[in-house]
Amino acid sequence: MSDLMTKAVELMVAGMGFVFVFLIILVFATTLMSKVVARYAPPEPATPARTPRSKPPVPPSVDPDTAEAIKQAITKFRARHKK
Amino acid sequence: MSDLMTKAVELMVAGMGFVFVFLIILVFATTLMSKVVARYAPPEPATPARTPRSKPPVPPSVDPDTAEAIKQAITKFRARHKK
Amino acid sequence: MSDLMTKAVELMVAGMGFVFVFLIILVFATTLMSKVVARYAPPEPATPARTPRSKPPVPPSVDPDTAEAIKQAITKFRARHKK
Amino acid sequence: MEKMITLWTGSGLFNLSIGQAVMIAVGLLLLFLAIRKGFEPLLLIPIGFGGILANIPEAGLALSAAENAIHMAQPQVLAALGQILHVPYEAGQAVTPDVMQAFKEAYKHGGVEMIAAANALAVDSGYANGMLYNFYTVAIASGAAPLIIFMGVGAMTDFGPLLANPKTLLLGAAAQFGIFGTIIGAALLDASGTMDFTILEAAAVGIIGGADGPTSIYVSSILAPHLLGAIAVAAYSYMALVPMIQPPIMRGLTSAKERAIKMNQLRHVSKQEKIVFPIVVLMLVVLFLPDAAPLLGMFCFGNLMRECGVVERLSDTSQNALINTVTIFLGLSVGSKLSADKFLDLQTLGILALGMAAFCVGTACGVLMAKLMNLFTKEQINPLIGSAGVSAVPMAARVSNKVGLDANPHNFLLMHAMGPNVAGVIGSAVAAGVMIKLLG
Amino acid sequence: MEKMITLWTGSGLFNLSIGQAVMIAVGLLLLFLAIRKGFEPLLLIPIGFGGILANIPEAGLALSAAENAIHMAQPQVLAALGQILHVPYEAGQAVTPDVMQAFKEAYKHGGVEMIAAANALAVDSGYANGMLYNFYTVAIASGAAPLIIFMGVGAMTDFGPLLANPKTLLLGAAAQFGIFGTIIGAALLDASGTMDFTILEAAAVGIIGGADGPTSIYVSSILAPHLLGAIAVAAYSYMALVPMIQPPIMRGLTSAKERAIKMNQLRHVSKQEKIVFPIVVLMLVVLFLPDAAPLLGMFCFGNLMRECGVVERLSDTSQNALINTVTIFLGLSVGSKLSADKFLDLQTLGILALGMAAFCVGTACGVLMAKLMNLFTKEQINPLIGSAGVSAVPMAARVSNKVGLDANPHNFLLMHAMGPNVAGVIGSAVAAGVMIKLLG
Amino acid sequence: MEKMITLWTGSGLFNLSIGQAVMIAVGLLLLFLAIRKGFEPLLLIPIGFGGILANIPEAGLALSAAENAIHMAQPQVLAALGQILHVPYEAGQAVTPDVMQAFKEAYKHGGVEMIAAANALAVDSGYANGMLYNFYTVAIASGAAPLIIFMGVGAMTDFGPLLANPKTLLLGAAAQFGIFGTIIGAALLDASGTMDFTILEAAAVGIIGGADGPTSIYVSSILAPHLLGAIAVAAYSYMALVPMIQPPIMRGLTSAKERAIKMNQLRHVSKQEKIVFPIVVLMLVVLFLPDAAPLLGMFCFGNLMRECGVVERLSDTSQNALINTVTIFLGLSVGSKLSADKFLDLQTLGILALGMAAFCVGTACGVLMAKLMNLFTKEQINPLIGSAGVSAVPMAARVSNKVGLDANPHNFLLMHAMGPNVAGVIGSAVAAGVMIKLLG
Ligand code: NA
Ligand code: NA
Ligand code: NA
Repeated sequence: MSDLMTKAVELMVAGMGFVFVFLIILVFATTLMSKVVARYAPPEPATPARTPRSKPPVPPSVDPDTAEAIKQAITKFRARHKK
Repeated sequence: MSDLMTKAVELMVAGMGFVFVFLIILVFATTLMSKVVARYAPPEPATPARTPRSKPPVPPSVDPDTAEAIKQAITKFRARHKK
Repeated sequence: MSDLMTKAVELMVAGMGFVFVFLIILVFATTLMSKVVARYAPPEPATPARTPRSKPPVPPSVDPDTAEAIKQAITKFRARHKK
Repeated sequence: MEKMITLWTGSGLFNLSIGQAVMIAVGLLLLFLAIRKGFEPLLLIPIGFGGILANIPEAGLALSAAENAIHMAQPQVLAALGQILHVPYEAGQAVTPDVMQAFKEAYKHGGVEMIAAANALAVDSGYANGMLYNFYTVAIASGAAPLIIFMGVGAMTDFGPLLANPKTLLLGAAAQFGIFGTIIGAALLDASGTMDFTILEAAAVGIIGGADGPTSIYVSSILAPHLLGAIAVAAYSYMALVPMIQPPIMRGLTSAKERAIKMNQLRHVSKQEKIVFPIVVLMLVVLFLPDAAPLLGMFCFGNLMRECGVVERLSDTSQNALINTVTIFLGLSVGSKLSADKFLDLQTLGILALGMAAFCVGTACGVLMAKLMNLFTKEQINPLIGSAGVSAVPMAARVSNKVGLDANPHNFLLMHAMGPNVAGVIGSAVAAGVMIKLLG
Repeated sequence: MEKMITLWTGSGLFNLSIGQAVMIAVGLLLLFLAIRKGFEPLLLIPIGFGGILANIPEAGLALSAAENAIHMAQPQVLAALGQILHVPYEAGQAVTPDVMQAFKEAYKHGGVEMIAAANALAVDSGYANGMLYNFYTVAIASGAAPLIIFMGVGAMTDFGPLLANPKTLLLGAAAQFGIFGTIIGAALLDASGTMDFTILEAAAVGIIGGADGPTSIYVSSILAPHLLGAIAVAAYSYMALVPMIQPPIMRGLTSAKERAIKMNQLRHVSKQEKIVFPIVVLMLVVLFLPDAAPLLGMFCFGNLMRECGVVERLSDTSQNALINTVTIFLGLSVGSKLSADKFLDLQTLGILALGMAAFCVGTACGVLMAKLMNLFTKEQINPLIGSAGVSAVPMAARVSNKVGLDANPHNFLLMHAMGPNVAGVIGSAVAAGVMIKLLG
Repeated sequence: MEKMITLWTGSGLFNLSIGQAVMIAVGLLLLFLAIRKGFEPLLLIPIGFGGILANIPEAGLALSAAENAIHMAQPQVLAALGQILHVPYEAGQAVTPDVMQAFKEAYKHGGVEMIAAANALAVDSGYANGMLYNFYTVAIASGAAPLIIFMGVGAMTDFGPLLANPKTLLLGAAAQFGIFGTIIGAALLDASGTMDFTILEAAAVGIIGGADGPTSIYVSSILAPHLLGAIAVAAYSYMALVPMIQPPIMRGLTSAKERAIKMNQLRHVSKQEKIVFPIVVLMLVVLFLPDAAPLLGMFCFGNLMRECGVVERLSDTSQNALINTVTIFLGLSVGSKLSADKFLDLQTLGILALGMAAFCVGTACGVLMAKLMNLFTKEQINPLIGSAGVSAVPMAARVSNKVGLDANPHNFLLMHAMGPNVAGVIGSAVAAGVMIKLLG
């Protein structure tokens, strides 16, 4: 077996071995973490203090322009469709 | 004629000459390209596959908030203008 | 008194002295500036020429989509609430 | 007139070599594939364009100042460079191809201080670094660009489906067989005498099987920078071809019944789990694989910014302006490695063939792993989601979904496949860390 | 098998020192405080995460190539480094802790050219700069990141309230006593023999009292880079604690009647005044304090872009994409200074204690200055706005408002407090300039 | 007290030279023109502000560490610098203006390694590079900033009108006469003995006639960096003055009848043509003018990103966050070249005069070329669109439209003028390439 082949096989064994070990540990760690969080953490995450520099949330409701537009549209509509 | 003047004139001749040659070739190349495209390309460009990471297109129609706003506005309007 | 203490006191005297001198001058300069501006500047600042590359201002009025939405909403509404 | 001759003898038409013409055609092909076929355009457009720029004759955009000076071969400058690079050359001597080759080799193998001295001399003689060379130095040689992109990818990644079903991590592990199987493949090619690979080159080629662009670029920039161009092009091209490469393999390895397996709906994953998960991954990196720290560290950092909910503005920027900016320069820099003398080589063919094999092996191993897991657990996994373990997010998960729908039109596998899909990203970053540890 | 041993002996678990474990815990604590308690998350998340990354054993992310080479201690490389750094060491010799210490000291005190040569050798020997080391070099050692953030802060600052009532600048001046008082405090600690400080270190610690993150980082990167980690962490932590630190002091120094003082509504400030103001500040810097030019220059530049109204797109970018990008790298870079050997030191405790004292002194002096001013002017100032002079924009102004509302529910002090609040930014930049001038 | 004296002797007021005061006034003037008169504010605000910062006495923001060390003139440091720069000076010797001058000259003409050694010594002696010097090095000396801006301009450019009428490219060619005519003008000034120009300086001044900011900065940074400040200021100022400079020339060279010529509506240009066009331009660069590759390559790259439709996010970023960020630093860096000793020179007056001439000549040649073309083609061109060939996008096209409307209120020339307008950008990049090829 060529030198490169030896190295390649060694690398594969070590590599795949390690990848599996790492991800198997991660499976257990994640499962454990989820259980711990489910037990100890508050059921609904406390909304963290919003930092002053972060963007404000989207305004919740109809903006004035739209409202105005609707008013105008309705006025016009009534005017046109008046009996 | 000073040395600088000689150089300047040479530079002008070479420079303007080259600029014109380049842009005249570009005129022909562009004209040719337009003809080739017109002949061989599909009449309507095939919309290229949208990449997953690019932003979604603007939603085409009335958004729910606006619709809701309109409904409310009309309800209010009816209420106020009821005989 | 230790050498460091001497240096620290000197630094404090020089530093606080300078900070106060600088900000007191700034108080006077600012007050003067405000007066000069109030006297010589045009009462309403001339809107500077908008540069071509800057974003266009928000369109002033109802956008066509909204208008269309309103028309449709009203049509539907009339249709549904028709006697 | 003399000036016109200067312009003509300095023009591309006068100097264009066959290799450059071919590479420009390759660049145009990449642009075509990206624009008309939708092949990973975010990367392949900058790469293809950069490749064309790198092959403009006489422009030297991908060369350092010293390389440009060597190319121009002014006798005085060459003589001075010869002193620095220990190449025996005197100003009067003819500049034969052998001499040029000697200079190029000496420069390529020079130490940091020798290179710096050669470049200083070249700058003093009026030469300058090419634009793409500068981009490459800042973006890739420093290691920064792939890491920043990985941070952005982390900020775009939702680990919810993985957290709902952590054992799908194993599918992401199995698919990494594509990486290491490819290294064996390279060794076979080498043993067969077809072409030569060192173990470093083999490992760099193998990472194509990770199906992850930034990881491929990061690893090959460390292990085999001269192959970076071909490796990056292969990685992104095959990622774009995932919808064609994977389905036959997936169908070949599964029965119709297996493909129709319905999976339970995923459980709800809480906000806190999502916040803690990147920290758990980071802690495992701390404990077990420090060499994966740059890649996985930045990935977890991006993901934490996304999930923690208190730094939206940082998360937004790393998902948009920052990743876009870095992508542009990363792509152009990769393109700078598509010069004819580096790309038009038998090795490139080997890289393309091995890269394809890597994708196939990874896909197969993911599917087989899923079947293996089904032997041991009661809750059955649809083996089609195994193929998503190669990563190629989110393309591979969509492929799983589509093939699944063909078998059972009411079976939506997309969310189930997202688990192994993001697991594949972690898996190949771990594999990258192992390779850098053992070979770097 | 040999490879598995390499992986194991190179793992974090095998190499983790107590100090590193403690620092990783500190990093996790910072993340917790930022995410759950809302402590300045924009900075403390990158800093905390960077701190963890910097302490991953064997990863060497915060070390230069030469430092990594010294840490790995290959005899041949050490011997060659010894030649460059003038450390007597031969390849055969045992690598005792003393030898390691000698190398580290020699590197730390080396000149620019010696450091460059050591790094060139290390790179030639296969070592590389750590990721965080590169970030630190580009972002902080160059001085660029704090200045760019300061430009963005300028573009976010509205000087309207200050212009409406310029004499509140004096409150911003008084609060700087926190800076210089802390220097005295450090000198006292030094005189008491508890811990040692040089005047440079004392000044760098004092700047925490400026309650301004970028200023603190900029000053400590010039005067005492080895303390930068502790100083930045202290500065941002205490800024987050302003709502807890300040109110007792404010209440202790004022009577209920004083706290209820109502202030006249602020006059309208014209657009032109706002445009001219940053230029006025700049002119005073030109005339009186060139050493404050980088900080105040960039600050005024940002503010001019904001107010002039003709470069919105530049102003937008400096308030968003640019400041966010720089914040990420600044934070990670600061985190790179949280390595165990630099942070786990008695001095850090001193820095934390002095930093707290600095905030208290600054708050007190601001309040007392307001009371002093009331002795001389007819138009009374509510002394609660004096505490806002420490800066910590806009947190301190909000605290003034809140404490004011407690005393008089109809008294809104927010806009009045914004004047001293932004004055405090100018004040600490001036103080920074004085310290750099006299000590730098 | 001693400290107060240090502060006073280090203050601007104590050290302000006449030249610096004048240059600060120039900076303020640029800010005024940008803010109140709308003169290209995106560039002139950063340039003007950078100019003021560069002239703050003793701050040394535009100087390297070594230049700062020379300015401070500590005898020990000077003596050590003298060794490196081969200036005969011993520590005891008096520091006369002649000695200072000798040091400055030696530094200016030093090679790369000598400069690096001098800076290393200066840093070891406690000096640092000024902020603006660092910005200049990264943004302009590397060539990166103008190229990135050009990429963004490409991403903002619509070649539709040009593709609809390709022969308007000739108008963009003719207008480049402004560039080369100006070089003759500089030679005339030189021959007259009024002021001295080298051919490199003359070419750099001529590029002002290209009416294209990034091209001007790129070319002058290569051919005559010491004139960059004056050239950039002239280029942007005259671009802002296009609505005043051009109309009289346009009216003078055309009859009322010519100005009223109505042009046919432009044909529809397909998406594919727009995608292929930047590639066509690139291919011509490849074949004929490699030296224009950096400028036109980046320009075409930006335009391809815009038109290809599959990388909107990259195109967006290059048109917004990226170009804005680079504009800020480019502007400040250009400002760093507005130091008194470089700007307050007879040459600057010459540059301003020649730049104005260049615009006039370019405008005239564009108009005359259109008239010439009308002699040969049946489809008449309104000669007013010829003036748009100078580029100054989109200002010049608007001027064509406006002057056209004066002659015929129903004649909208805007879209017709956009063709020569963008052709002028290509034309001056080609001219830049020729000059760099023949002189660089
Ligand atoms: Na993968
Ligand atoms: Na402050
Ligand atoms: Na032009």
